[in-house]
Amino acid sequence: MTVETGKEKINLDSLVIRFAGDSGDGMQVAGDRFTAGSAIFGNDLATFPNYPAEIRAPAGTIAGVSSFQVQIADHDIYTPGDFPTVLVAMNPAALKANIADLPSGGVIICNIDAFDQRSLEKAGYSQNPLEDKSLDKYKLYAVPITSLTLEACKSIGAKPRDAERSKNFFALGLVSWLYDRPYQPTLDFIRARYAKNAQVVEANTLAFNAGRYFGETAEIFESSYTVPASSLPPGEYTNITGNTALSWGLVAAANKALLPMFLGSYPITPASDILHELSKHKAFNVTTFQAEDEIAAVCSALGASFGGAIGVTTTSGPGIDLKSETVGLAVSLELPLVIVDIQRGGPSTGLPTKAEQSDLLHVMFGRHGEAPVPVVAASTPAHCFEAAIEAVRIALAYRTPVYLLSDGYLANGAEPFRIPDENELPAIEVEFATKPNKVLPDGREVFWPYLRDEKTLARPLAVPGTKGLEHRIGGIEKADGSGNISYDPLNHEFMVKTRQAKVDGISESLPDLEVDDPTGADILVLGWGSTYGTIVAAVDNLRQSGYSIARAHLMHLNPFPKNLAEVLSVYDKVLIPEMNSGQLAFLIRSKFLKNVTQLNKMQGIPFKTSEIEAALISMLLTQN
Amino acid sequence: MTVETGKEKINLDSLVIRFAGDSGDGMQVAGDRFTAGSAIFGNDLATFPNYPAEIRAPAGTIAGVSSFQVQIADHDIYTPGDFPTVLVAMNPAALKANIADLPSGGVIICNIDAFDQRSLEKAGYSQNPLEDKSLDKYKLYAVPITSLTLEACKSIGAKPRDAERSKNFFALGLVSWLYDRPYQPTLDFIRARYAKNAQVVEANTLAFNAGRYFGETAEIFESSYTVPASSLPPGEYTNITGNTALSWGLVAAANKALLPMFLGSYPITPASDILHELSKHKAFNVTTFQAEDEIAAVCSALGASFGGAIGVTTTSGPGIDLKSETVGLAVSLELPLVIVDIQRGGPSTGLPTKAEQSDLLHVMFGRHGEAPVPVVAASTPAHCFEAAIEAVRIALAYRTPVYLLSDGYLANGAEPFRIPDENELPAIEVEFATKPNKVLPDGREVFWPYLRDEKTLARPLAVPGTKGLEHRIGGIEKADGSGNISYDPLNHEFMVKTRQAKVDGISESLPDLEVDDPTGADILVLGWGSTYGTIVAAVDNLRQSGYSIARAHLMHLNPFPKNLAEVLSVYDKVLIPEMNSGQLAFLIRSKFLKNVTQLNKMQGIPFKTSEIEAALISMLLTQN
Amino acid sequence: MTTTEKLTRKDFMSDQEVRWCPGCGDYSILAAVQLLLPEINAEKNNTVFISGIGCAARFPYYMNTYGVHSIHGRAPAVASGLAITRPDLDVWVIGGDGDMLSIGGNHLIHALRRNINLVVVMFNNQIYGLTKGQYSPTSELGKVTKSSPFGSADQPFNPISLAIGAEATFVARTHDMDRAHMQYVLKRAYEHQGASFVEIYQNCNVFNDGAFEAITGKENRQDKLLTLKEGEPILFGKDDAYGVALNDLGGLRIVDTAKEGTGQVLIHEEKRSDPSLAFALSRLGIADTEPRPIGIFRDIEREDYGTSLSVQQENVLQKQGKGSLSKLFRSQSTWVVGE
Amino acid sequence: MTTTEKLTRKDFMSDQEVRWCPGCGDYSILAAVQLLLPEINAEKNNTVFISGIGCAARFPYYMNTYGVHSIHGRAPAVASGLAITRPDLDVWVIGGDGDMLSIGGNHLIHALRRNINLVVVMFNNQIYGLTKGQYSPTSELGKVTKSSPFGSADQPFNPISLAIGAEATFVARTHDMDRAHMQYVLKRAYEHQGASFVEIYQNCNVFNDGAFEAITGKENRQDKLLTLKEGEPILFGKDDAYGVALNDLGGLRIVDTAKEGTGQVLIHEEKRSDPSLAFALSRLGIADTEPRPIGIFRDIEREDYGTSLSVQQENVLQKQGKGSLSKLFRSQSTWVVGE
Ligand SMILES: Cc1ncc(C[n+]2csc(CCOP(=O)(O)OP(=O)(O)O)c2C)c(N)n1
Ligand SMILES: Cc1ncc(C[n+]2csc(CCOP(=O)(O)OP(=O)(O)O)c2C)c(N)n1
Ligand code: SF4
Ligand code: SF4
Ligand SMILES: [Mg+2]
Ligand SMILES: [Mg+2]
Repeated sequence: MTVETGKEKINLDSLVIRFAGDSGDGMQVAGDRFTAGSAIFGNDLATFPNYPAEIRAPAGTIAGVSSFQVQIADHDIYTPGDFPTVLVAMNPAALKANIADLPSGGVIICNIDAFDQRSLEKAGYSQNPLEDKSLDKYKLYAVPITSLTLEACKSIGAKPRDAERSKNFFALGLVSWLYDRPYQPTLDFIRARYAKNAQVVEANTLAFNAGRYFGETAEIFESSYTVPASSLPPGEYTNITGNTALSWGLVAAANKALLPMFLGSYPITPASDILHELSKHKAFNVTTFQAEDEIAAVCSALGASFGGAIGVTTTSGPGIDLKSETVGLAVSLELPLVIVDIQRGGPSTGLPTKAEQSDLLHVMFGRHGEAPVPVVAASTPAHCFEAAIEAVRIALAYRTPVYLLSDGYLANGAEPFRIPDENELPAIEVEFATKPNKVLPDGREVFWPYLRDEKTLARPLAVPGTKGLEHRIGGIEKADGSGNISYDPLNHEFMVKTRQAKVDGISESLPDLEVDDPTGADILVLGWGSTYGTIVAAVDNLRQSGYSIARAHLMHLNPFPKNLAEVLSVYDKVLIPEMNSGQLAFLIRSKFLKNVTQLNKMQGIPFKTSEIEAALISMLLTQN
Repeated sequence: MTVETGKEKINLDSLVIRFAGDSGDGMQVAGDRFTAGSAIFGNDLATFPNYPAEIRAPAGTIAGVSSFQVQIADHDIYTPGDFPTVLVAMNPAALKANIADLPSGGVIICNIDAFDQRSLEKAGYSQNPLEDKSLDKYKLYAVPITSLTLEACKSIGAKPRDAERSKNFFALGLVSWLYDRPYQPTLDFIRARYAKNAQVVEANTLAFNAGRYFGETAEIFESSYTVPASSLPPGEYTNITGNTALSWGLVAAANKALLPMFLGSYPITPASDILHELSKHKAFNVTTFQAEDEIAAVCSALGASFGGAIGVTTTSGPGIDLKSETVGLAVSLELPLVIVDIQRGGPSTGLPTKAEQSDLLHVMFGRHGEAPVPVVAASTPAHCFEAAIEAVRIALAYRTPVYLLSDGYLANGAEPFRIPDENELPAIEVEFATKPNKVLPDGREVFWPYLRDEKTLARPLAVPGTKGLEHRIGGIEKADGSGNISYDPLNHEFMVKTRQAKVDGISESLPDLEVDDPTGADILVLGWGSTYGTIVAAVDNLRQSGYSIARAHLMHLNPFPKNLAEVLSVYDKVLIPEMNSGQLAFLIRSKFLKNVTQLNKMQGIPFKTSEIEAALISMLLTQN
Repeated sequence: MTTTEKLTRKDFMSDQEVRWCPGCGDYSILAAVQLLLPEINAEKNNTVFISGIGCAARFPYYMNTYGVHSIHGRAPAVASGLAITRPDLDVWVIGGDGDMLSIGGNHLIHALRRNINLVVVMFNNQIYGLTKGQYSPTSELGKVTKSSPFGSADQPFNPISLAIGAEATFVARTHDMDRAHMQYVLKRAYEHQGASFVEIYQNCNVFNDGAFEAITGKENRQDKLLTLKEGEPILFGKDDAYGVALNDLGGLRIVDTAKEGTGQVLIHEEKRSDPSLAFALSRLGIADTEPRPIGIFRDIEREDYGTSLSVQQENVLQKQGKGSLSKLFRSQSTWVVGE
Repeated sequence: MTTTEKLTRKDFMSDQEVRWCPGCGDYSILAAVQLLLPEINAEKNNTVFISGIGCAARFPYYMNTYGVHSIHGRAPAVASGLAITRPDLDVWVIGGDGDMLSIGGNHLIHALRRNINLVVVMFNNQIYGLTKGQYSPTSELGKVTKSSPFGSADQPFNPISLAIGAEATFVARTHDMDRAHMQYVLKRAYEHQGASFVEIYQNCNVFNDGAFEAITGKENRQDKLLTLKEGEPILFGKDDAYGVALNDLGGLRIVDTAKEGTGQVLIHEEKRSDPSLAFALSRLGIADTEPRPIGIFRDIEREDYGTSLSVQQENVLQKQGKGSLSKLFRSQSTWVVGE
């Protein structure tokens, strides 16, 4: 995976990790073992141990910091890395001594137990950097490493002072889990190395395992990395995760639409952070409601939409299943609603902390009856902002539920976000009905909730409180226009077709799909969602090697942009890389009867650039 | 179908009669008895009950009209008929609601007593249609059914309000006379059904006979007609609805598998009757559990399957949405489970008492993650029996949830069912694990719940209670073989692919799709589900007119029969008629990249033969 | 919420034909509500009825107000979102015993504990009407229905006990045979700030006819119905022949006032913060020998959910001022890339 | 269910490493159960643990018995199907406060009212552990968490009140700091025929550390914990300084035994069919001035669901004999078509 930054590329097919702590903290051992595990795993690697000149500098001081940096990669590498992408800091001094090397967006794992007043002072901090926002541009995991290590070792009756020594193994266990290093070599090493002292073997083993399990339990994500600021377009930037960008996008859209926002949600990894973020923004007239389950979450959002707010619900995995029935009701009621799905590995509980793109067909078809719903997908962490605004726009303009797809990789990954000027953001105009829209034969003026806008087929919304527009809506089929219950067969067919036509018609409001094809290629790579970065990098690489390849990325999965048929017709071969078994490919084949080549990965982890490159090269080779 | 309205030819090798009246008028009973009498007489038949969604809409209104249509014939028939040839209308609303379906020349028998000013107004008639010549093109028999019934019952001193209730039997008696149906079965029925109330038996008997005699004596009918017995294959028959057939199929399958059956269900139209039917069969070791909702229904069924029963759950419409998450769990646990979906008109509450085939893509894809589930569909009421057995077979053999699709039209429709010899039904063999299946490196013998059968890829099932095979399973991704929790990326990919391969591999156990193509046609009609009868009838008709058309009907929607690709490749043109917007067509296009012609009807009511004929003829004409 | 011109029942009747079975108890509840709303000066445009699915749930169609006929069991959840965001509205939730206690049981108890500002009215006919007669979570043990041909094995819920156990702040019961009492109870429910739960015994004359006849039938009421009245001794029977008193074990007993006098008889207090006595009262009438209480079991004050959130928002606005996107986007550290 | 060779804790330990946070209260509950099962002669092969999702719900993986780690909130429903069809098994249901009372609240109350033969054990840590610290339906009002930065506005459930309001036949509470008491309560739950509901106060030392310290902490227990004991007066405090008596209003009051003696003090009876006093006891300890009861609030006999169904089936078999397909197919009228 490579994130493009102009000329600078941080190649995330590799990882640079730096363990830093006090000299007594066992950082070299930790680094060494991490390296050894990786070597056994088959990585190429390079290391850079760095320790104080003094035999033992005063504990807790900058001088006493010891570190070990290692780069591991899936391809030939030549250095231990220019800077770390991950920094493990066991105390304030270790943080202070190393933070300058960490690019923004880098990961910090630090031992929060060591950040007491005295240690901070020793390291020369006047404020606690874990609390003063100075680390905002990094991805910070503050873990109580010492106390968890002590707890883990309690069972064997180790004295705290002895037990504490095992904390490097806790850190190693955590990092090993995070980056999926093999555990057995380290466990073997512990047994062999400390063979003479059973208690130390025990303590280190317990600490190591506790670290692993903590990683698992705490549901920490593998993250993606980002980029020095130098080669970005001019502007003010902040480093942003997908979930934050998505939250801000929602807030911005509601703000631009001059509507209150209501979020009904039930916690679930990796969507919960959106609930957490939005719950802070009461000042924006955002109400968050932690419902009793996902059904109540989406129902309450729909109720709020009926009341004139923009109703939003956020979830992942199993949560999306539970919302199906209510989304179908929203289709029938034709009310605005945004359903955010942060896709994770399935089926069932599956791989809750891993990313997958495997809900596409579910959100397309996962409702009984004919119930079309528009689908929008974000492609990078920062793009979640834009995608959220687009989802809200469609929901409000067409009075329809909209699925907004992200995934665990985007949700927790971060990249620089160019801060838009508030006024740059397009206004979203929402018109509510204020007066009757229909004259009955007997002369009475009434409000007909299903008398549609001719162009968009959107129905008028009259918000409770509006005098004279009282009306009732429900999930039973409605007569065209009046919205009264109707069991008439032809009316039903008409309504089914009209709902479909309304969703299809959204394409009128969409820009054409842009194709990046500088050289008139025969092969197109068509992607959607979080594969964006990898696809761009792979295509760039191949172009640099002289190959001719076109590239396009879909943000709208339903309806597709109007020109997609034409785009597809231009290319002999189309490669669709997906982190699923070929769900977009399935849609494309059916809709356009176009044979496409699938590249599928279902490992809960993103593609590597090289995988996409390889698939493209093999297509190029078999070409004509 | 033999009514050709153009040429005014009513051919009595078949008869389509529709009883229509107010919901309280007993039309379902009248229709049902007419059917039963005809069945005993030896006709082939098919029925179509149609009643309002409301329990009881206001009496006398169009919304309150309930009807029952039956076709009887002396030859194989496949549908209840496109149009009635005889319409019995008990009141003005029944006439108004049904008259449009009656071809000119059709017979109307109506209850003139009910055509008073108030009733006419309620039905929305400004003039009395019996008097204004608007019915001139029909054969109208206006009979004072109410007053004749009251008269007939006077002798036993029944109160008029009570006596009036027997008027449906008067109508039935009249029609039975007119079409020469045997009387005794109805008289027997009256005695048995109302045994607890002697007066009701008396009144109904008197009314029924009065109707017969009225036909005979009143001489308003020029002649009576008869429909000779059809030539069904030899055997013992009973008249059966789809829901009953489906219930019996489940009972038979469990019986043949020597397993207890557990039904977890929550009432919903039109699936409830399966719950009602199965709840009677405790003698077959069938346990029914009316759960608190559809989620608990499917969960309890899954729990029962874990315990070694065959778990079944039945539902419709919104209920199927609610089961998604648990079906995904069943995919992960790889436990047998049958999910019966009696499709009805959607989206949302939609048209709850009408039929649609609009859940196909939902059951295919309506789960998060990659969660393939086999899908079986019944095509006629009696075929529900066979389809249920097949669903149970697949569930047990492959340890997988299976969707069994029926619809409201099949569920309530009836046809003769040839009673199979108990021993004719294939045994279903289910093997449970009884001993360890794996030797660990250290020599320990253990049970691995995900060590699969090489051929079917089915996993072994060890039922609680079995000594030594204790094990834990769950919805988190499992390591191949051991079934322990595994977050390993490559294992996940392997498991995703293996679950897919297992479902795909079911096709090995399926017979080839049979194509009915006596003349080597260029056009194939491919159907699934309840369109069967209409398709067969349409193709038959066209063949009789000399057209060459092939026909095939899918019972297995996932996986498809192995030869489907080959079958499709033989035909230039393929017509897929569906009561949805083209869901099977969507699957076929994507899977086989074959362009197919869609014929879609989304009116909550079945196709008419003529509609399919018209589509075929237009394809034949454009065939060059 | 008052309006200048006085409305009448007719103003609250929609143009849709009422489609319940003739004789259904739902009619009298509809009439009670349509008569009550003008009386309490409710405004059509500020009134919303939200229902699930079932016969009862058809209610909103017949009210000339705003309304949503949603999906089975979910009305309290839909209504919660509306009531939280629109505290200016009167939000009513209507449903049957199946809708509210079977599939929707969880949403109901959560709405009650959260004290969301709703009037929740449950039509209890002890049967599934719309799906034609299966037993419901309030059907009596052993009930023979289409889905329980050998008798139901399910112990029924006592809706009042359940609501009290779920921390409800307003809990009441009434029945479809007494319009005045229905209106009184519904009015009180309407006046309560927070979630009000009202159970209405409702006759389904098609699938469960006479289910409450032994209690609400004209001849039976005097002995079998006990009308709870705020501040009054809990008495019932002809000439208040009986009263309700505590027994030694925290339960209740019936006293013969002629023999024992009324000294022991409890005074009914709706506002007790301890729900124990309200709970004990909800257990009365389970045995045939006891009367079934109707009226208001409990009506306490506790800040409703919407108010709590409004207060929080007020505080935030006061501290932070109205949200500014520009500030939001700069709430993490930022950096500038120059031209 | 007895077995010949005596099993030990080890027999009930699976080969999976326990992955809770070091210091988590779940460990001591696991130990209590693993020690209890051999003691009560449970058989591994006849024991099944069914859980939903959450930290607590990882429990089945650690038990060397049959087990299903199902989906969030649905464990009582999955277990119901199993327990009904397999009355020969011991079915345990394990879950957290979120699992059982938030998303799973409805299944829980329905399993309790139906009295399905299950031991339902709810680990109440008043927080969502697995998802890293949002408030749960038992979190206190005003709790600041990731999803409630300004304090939760949700009135918590009292799980004991809710269970009693839902017609539960066995309701108890214990805590993770007292293994002996846990084992006693769980043993009694196991012995109860029907649905047993056990709430265990459990410390989540990562996201809600010390939530019960004020009650279960060694120094606080004497004054703040009240241990209910069958047939004994309800006393607590050093030297039984205090007791629990009825007040005039159906609620409870604390008596100073030194001043008032013990005459008024209630005797605890688990088997009272009237749940009113059990309910009143469940309200104790909500105010800081009162002690929090642990132990068995209620343990009554009512035919369990599975038994009711078995009896029905027996009757049917007796009347109809074993089902015959041949007869079934001929249960409607039939006719014969000849060759
Ligand atoms: C999800 C879902 N499940 C089931 C149904 C079918 N259904 C409709 S109403 C109802 C129960 C009706 O009983 P109740 O709520 O007591 O209302 P009543 O008709 O008695 O007024 C059921 C099971 C449905 N519409 N949706
Ligand atoms: C349908 C669904 N919704 C949400 C989740 C996410 N989730 C997993 S556990 C949990 C709650 C955990 O809290 P609790 O049940 O109290 O268990 P604890 O972790 O505290 O033991 C949630 C919300 C899920 N797995 N499935
Ligand atoms: S079925 Fe029962 S509840 Fe429903 S409308 Fe008819 S009488 Fe009323
Ligand atoms: S998060 Fe809390 S409940 Fe979960 S394992 Fe850790 S301490 Fe225990
Ligand atoms: Mg009901
Ligand atoms: Mg918890």
